[in-house]
Amino acid sequence: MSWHVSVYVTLKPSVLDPQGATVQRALNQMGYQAVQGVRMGKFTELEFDGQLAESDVKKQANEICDKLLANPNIESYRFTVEKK
Amino acid sequence: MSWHVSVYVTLKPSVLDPQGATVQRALNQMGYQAVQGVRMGKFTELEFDGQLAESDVKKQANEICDKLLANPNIESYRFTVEKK
Amino acid sequence: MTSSTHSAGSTSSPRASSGQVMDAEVTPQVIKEHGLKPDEYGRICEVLGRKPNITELGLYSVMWSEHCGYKHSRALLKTLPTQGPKVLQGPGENAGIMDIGEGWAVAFKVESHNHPSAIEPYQGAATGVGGILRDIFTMGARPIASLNSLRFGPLTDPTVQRLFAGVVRGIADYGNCMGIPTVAGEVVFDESYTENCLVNAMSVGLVRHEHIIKGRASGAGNPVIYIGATTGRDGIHGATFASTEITDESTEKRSAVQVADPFMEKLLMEATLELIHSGLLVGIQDMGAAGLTCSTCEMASRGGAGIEIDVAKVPQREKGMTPYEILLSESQERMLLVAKPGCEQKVHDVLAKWDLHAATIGFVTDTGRMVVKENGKVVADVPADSLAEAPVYHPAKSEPAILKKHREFDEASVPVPKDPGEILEKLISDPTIASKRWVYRQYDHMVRSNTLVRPGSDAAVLRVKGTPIGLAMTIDGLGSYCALDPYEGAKIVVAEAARNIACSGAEPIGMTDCLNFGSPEKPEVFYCFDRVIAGLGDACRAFQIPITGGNVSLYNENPSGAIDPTPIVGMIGLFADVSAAVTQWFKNDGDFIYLLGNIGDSIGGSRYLQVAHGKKTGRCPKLDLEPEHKLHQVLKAMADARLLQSAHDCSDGGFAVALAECCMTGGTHEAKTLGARVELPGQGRVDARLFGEAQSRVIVSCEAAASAQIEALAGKFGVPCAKIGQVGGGTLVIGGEINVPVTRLADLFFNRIEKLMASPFQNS
Amino acid sequence: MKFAVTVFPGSNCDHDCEYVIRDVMGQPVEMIWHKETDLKSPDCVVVPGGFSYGDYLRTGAIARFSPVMKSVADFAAKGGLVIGICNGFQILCEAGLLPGVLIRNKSLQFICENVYIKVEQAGTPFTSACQPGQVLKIPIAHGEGNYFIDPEGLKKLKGNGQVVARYCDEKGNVTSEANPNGSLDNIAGVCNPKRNVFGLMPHPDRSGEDALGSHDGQFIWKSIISSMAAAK
Ligand SMILES: Nc1ncnc2c1ncn2[C@@H]1O[C@H](COP(=O)(O)OP(=O)(O)O)[C@@H](O)[C@H]1O
Ligand SMILES: [Mg+2]
Repeated sequence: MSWHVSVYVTLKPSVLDPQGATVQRALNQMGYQAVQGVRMGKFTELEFDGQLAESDVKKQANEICDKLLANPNIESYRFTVEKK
Repeated sequence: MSWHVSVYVTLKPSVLDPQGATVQRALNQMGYQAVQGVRMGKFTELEFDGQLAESDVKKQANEICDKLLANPNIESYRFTVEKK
Repeated sequence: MTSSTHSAGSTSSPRASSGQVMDAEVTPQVIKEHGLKPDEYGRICEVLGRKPNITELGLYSVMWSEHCGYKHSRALLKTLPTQGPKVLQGPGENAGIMDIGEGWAVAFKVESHNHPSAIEPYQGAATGVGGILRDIFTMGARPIASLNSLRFGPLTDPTVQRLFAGVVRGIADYGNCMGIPTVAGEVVFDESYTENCLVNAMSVGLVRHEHIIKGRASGAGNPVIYIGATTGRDGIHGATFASTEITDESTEKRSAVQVADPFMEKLLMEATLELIHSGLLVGIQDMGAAGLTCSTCEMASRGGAGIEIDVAKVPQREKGMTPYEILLSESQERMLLVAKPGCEQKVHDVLAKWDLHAATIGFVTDTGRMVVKENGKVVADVPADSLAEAPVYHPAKSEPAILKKHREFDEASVPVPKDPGEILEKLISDPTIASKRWVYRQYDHMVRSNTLVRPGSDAAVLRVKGTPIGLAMTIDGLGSYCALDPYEGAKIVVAEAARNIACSGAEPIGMTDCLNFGSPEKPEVFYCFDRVIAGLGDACRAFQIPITGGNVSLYNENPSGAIDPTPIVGMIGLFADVSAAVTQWFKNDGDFIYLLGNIGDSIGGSRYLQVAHGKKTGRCPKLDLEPEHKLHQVLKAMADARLLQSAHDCSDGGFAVALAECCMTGGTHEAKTLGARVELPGQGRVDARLFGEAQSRVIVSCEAAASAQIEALAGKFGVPCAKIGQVGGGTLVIGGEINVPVTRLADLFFNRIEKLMASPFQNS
Repeated sequence: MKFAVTVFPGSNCDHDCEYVIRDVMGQPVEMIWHKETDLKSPDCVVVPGGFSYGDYLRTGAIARFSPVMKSVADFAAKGGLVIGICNGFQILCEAGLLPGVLIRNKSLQFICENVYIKVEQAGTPFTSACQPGQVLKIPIAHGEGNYFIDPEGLKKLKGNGQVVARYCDEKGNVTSEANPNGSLDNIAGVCNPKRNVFGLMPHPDRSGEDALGSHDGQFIWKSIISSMAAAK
């Protein structure tokens, strides 16, 4: 058993998302006119030692997001924790 | 109101993930020894016209993932649909 | 900056209040928050004949800010030499342009992106590259190469490592995606930049004479068209930070950081060049610092015209933007153009081909005024000239006391080291001296297949396809010399750049510069600024190299004080026939080695004094302009006569380091080594002769058969020239002092930065 | 022999391909904008390097939906020669014209430098002018050149002789030190089973002249030209 943390990193709403805009244009050109917006983000899965207490996992995950996975200048993040 | 589709694209387990491996090494070096695995994926948010039927949204989202958002050789995907 | 040498940069930002509320009252507090002094406000009222509204106040605050208005530097910049027979476009446009023959011209300019890079290294550096590229293609020139000059704190610091990695990656990703080779640069690590890194980017373009176009609006009634990315709230001069009206929630949603979109810029570049080359435009200007405000008022002012726009027609990325925000936004990858009468449809056709959106947002007038409407209602109406002409200041100056101390430093107090070989190894592994392969390996420096001399030699060399012409280019700075003696240091920066060009076999023809300093309101800083400009000007006059433009970045301050005064010089050299190009590396066993110039006897200001003895002091090396100029000329003559196998100047680390560098052929994955055996000329301190940084010295090698001609040419130009040894073997032997295997030196030299950067975190 | 070079938004080695084919190899070449479907009856189609669509999402992922790619696929199906270089290789993989995928370099860094590759199959139309095992000096410039395919696929590739070039050292030794990007089995270039579609990460378009540091790229162009001549 180990802790499975899913981290979702997204660009803050006001920040330009060149990738998302390009993908949206491509989808519209491919005929998917109903697609009105695309935002690209990152999805990271972290595996933690199952021995840790849930609160520790959360604490560490928070730190890891702040320090490494998300750029606080332009991105926000959220995560979920599950035991698997 | 529009349809909000969240797409999660992940690398298949057998595929090498150089970025995930590097992040894991970095985390271990930073003192997060409990992190035993890291896999990097993509998180894409699609906004669909609210007029569409849910079944159409799902059908289109499926196609979009198959054709564009995921490379079936190395990636798998799943998505959720919500009205917001 | 119609009248100044330098155009808009973007380092410091005036603190402006948010324009959330259009009709916000213009109180003394609001004026202060906009960084405007009471008498400046008075001048605005005088110009307008009334009080400005908040939008107008915003316009003046950005255009009269230091980085757009050059308030503190303009008077001094006017003293720089800008004329020359090859100059087609001097200062005042987006980039300078010089004739290179056969109907071709070269456009080039350097710009700083220090402040944005410090906040957000990746995006800051990337958008810096984007900005300077726009300056080039806005002139009708196709960018052919980029260069960069970077300064950070000591590389052993993990924070610095992360900053360095982010900046390099930002530069790489942008240039690589655009398909413009990044061919040269420099990187310095020094305490002085610990809290204030410097990121200066330079770009070079080629243009046919008949395609040169300017940032001018003319022809009343001509449409003013906006193209490129949509306008968002990003980069509105610190507005988000200064505003009291912004709640926590909105701060969370907002970001002053501009995100780079090199793909958009690539489309913009191709479309822009197609528009210009098809003759559809009257004028064009990119939106850089101060965005739409700067591009409209400058185009109007340069063209002696007026412009009227309606902000409601500007493509917007966010809802509810005020005219204030739209006008001041610094969203990237946008251009403003004025089409010729009857060409509007053709313009739209070209843009459609590139999937770019365009919006006609206004038209040219003959009123000389910049009129801004929102859905037809006037929100700002000011004379365009008045925005483009900021007030001029003559700040106080006084010599920093420390300069005298440096001059009086007693070199005799420094012990002469026992093992010079060990010192050489130490110097070769100093991150400032060590190979920057880790950096330029990340840059596509070959795309467009013109790069004949890649990064690693004194200057990069590119060919101009379809002609025998070639261009050499380099970028150099020497903050540590300028910190000891700003005048002499500035002369040396120019000399070093020109010498790098000359070593490659080209003739230096033009220069651009970026002046990175602390606060001009400090008399000690301004004293240095003044002396640096004097030094740059004197050197350029002596070498007959005009300055065709540049950039000023002030207020670069550490908590512990200002950064070293750091003028950065970008220089272009011309080959009539590029097959004369020379690299710095020894080529063949048995070739003769010569030292051009004199060996020197001082260790003042040297990297050696810093690295081996921990002292950043002493007398800055002296530079005599005449002999230096002769040296450049003789190098070119030797290259033209195809006499040289290699040429490399002595700079950081002096004679011994220069020799070591000649032994280690650079480039990537093809590092080769070749030893040498030379004598150590001169008398006196061994360390001064080996590692001192006396100026005007170059190490050349030639085939034995060429030696008589080498000596004859040196004699003809009056350049000291001594045969000091021969190429060959596997070791570098210098007199009785140094004897090191070259493979060992190469291992230290090429891998030092790589090793420091090996931590996985830098790369994720 | 007539070449067609496709041009996508964000292509940036299109000019290098045009230059080496026309000015160095002396062959006619047409540039085909991605919105076009008429390839103008070429003998060989070149899908050039660069950053089509900014490499956003995944390299080559968006470009493969361009109208011109349908024509390229038809052309290939009829046996026409198609070479994809760098980003072109990535596009051909995404389009399913070549097996496998190119993922991020192991170092996570973009790498621009000269490397050596060993010609493993001299029997293809793209390598016929090379000696078997010949070592070519040729530059790479990519951030995503790490070739990957599942074990099943790799077995097939090898069995069919579809591994055309592998990274090696100057002497031709295929070692892990000589592998610049982590590619599986040092793979630098592969072809389809019919051998008329070829993808290569290194740039023969940047190595056609000694002035640029190597002329070894000419072997690839010469192979194509002579095999097209032979086919006529
Ligand atoms: N940031 C960089 N980008 C590209 N090339 C670089 C960079 N830094 C250094 N180089 C290259 O490394 C070589 C050595 O640089 P440097 O020591 O500054 O040379 P010099 O002392 O001759 O000016 C030069 O060819 C230079 O262009
Ligand atoms: Mg030099």
